[in-house]
Amino acid sequence: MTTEKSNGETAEGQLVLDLDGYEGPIDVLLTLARDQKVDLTRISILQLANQYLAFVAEARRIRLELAADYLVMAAWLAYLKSRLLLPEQDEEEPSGEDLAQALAFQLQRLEAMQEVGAKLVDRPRLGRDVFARGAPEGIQVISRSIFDLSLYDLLKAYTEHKRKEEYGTWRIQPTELYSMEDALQHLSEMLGRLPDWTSLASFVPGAAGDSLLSRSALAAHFVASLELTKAGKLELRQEGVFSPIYLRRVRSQQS
Amino acid sequence: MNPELRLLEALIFASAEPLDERTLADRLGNGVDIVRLLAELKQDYAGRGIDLVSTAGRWSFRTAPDLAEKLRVDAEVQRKLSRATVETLAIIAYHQPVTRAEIESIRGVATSKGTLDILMEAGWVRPGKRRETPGRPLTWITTDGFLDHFGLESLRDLPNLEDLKASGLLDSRPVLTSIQGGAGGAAASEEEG
Amino acid sequence: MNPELRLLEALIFASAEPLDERTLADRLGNGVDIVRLLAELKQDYAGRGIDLVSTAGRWSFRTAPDLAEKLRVDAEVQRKLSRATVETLAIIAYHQPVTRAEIESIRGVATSKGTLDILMEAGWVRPGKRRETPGRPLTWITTDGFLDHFGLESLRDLPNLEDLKASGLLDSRPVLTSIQGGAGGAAASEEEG
Repeated sequence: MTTEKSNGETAEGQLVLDLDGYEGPIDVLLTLARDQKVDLTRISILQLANQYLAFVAEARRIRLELAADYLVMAAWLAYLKSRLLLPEQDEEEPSGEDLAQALAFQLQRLEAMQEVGAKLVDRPRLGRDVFARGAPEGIQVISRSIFDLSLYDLLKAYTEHKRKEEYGTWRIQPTELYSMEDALQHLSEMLGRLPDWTSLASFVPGAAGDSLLSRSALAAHFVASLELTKAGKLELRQEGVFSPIYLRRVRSQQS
Repeated sequence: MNPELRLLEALIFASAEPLDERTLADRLGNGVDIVRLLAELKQDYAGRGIDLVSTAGRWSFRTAPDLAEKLRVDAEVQRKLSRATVETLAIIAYHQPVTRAEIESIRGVATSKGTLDILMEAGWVRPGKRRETPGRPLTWITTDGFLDHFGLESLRDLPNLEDLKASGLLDSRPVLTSIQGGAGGAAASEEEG
Repeated sequence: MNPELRLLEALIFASAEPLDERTLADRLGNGVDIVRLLAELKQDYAGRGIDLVSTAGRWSFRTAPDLAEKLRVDAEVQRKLSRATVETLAIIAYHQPVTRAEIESIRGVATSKGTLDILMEAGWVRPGKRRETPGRPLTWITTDGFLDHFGLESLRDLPNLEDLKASGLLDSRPVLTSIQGGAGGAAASEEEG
């Protein structure tokens, strides 16, 4: 946002607008309230509303772009003003006085936090005003874990991982392996067409060559045949170690 | 000098971290009145260039605060904290456990990036329990490192705590729901987007 | 206590390295009899748990040599964890129960043998139930020790993605990363093969 400087001549109601210095509309209100030079508990909210509306009007006059929340606050204060000036009608809604009090509380609370925040950071601080022993000899607390890792480190590691995940370029490589799922489906489809004991190898597609793909296909079909056997859909037979494996459909289910 | 006091002095002196009373008592052996010994040791150092201090119930030696200026030459230049960061730290310290929405409602603005994460990186705040309200929002609390850094014995020693409590200013509920709703809603959608 | 002696004490205490007399004299200002002051300070600490010692003309505080044994017993070495280990721990924490293959597919790289061992040794993770899928792989979960170490009351108190985004820890700036796909594919084939 731009900064407008008046040449020291601040006419009545004219404001020096430097929005960079503010932390939002409540902060502007607090600054304006301080200008009333009274205890915040006795601040004139009506006067404050007028000051803020003048501030926003000025910002618009010099075509300063105001964030939406500054305008929302202006609209709300205009509403509050009307509630404060007009006789109360609606019993349902909080009265203008209640609203004014709530705003005053909000300002007091923020001011209190700003004050104690300043007091906190002005305290003698470790590493700035007060120093620990420069060369500790390294006695560790017994209960302390020997692994040095803070929650911050852990969360940081996770978020860095997440960022990589969100923005990393993913290239899914074409699968070079015959998957178990495919083998399972292939075998299940073939199941109905099984005449009798058939060797497992004859089911494996692309049997030519011993490429990684065909070897993975064999392995996948083997695991799939075990799964189907476990499910009671298939019978397996093997004469001896390393000899061909035969399979057939479970017949009992048919009869 | 009494041997237990000597060992106590050496233990605290040698440690890279503040030590709690239980650890110290364990190291000194049975039947030692650790509280009395610590008081005695603290007394020994009163008025010297080094103080024996306790933060969050843990004891350490620290240089005397009044020497700050003369020692500071050596200190690394610390990153200056932004207004938003200081305000947020104060709100967490005084209102804890406090949710981000409450922090925003007190400050009247959405929390910008580089506020909570800086406080967390400094080791001063951390997530506390989730609030058992709809949405189960995470709360934020201060750490022992916070007490240590700011030389506070406990959270009860926060400046002006009693005054603020008495005046009711430590109520973190949103007050201007009508206007906060708008600002808060916009902020939330921005965050989630 | 004399102000120069206090400052001298604090200077030596706070320094990460032993300080020579010239440096100390510079810090204390003109016209200070540094030799006399050091002798006086040394005398103050005689018989205590801490000694003021000079080695090669440079001064520092050290714990008294006769206490060495009582201080050494529990000295433990702090171990830093590798990035891979921390990331693995984070993934177990957020995705548990999670199998090793899943960890690898999330991280995009193979997990080295030592990683889970270190996390087990730290007492932060342990094997959970087996997953009822082909191969019945072991899953990994975090322990109570994990919650203890990070000061969490329950796993529900881990900040979720929204919380992390809101706190600024997870920002949305794109980062430059190496191409993940290739590494991931290699890792997967290595594991499954």
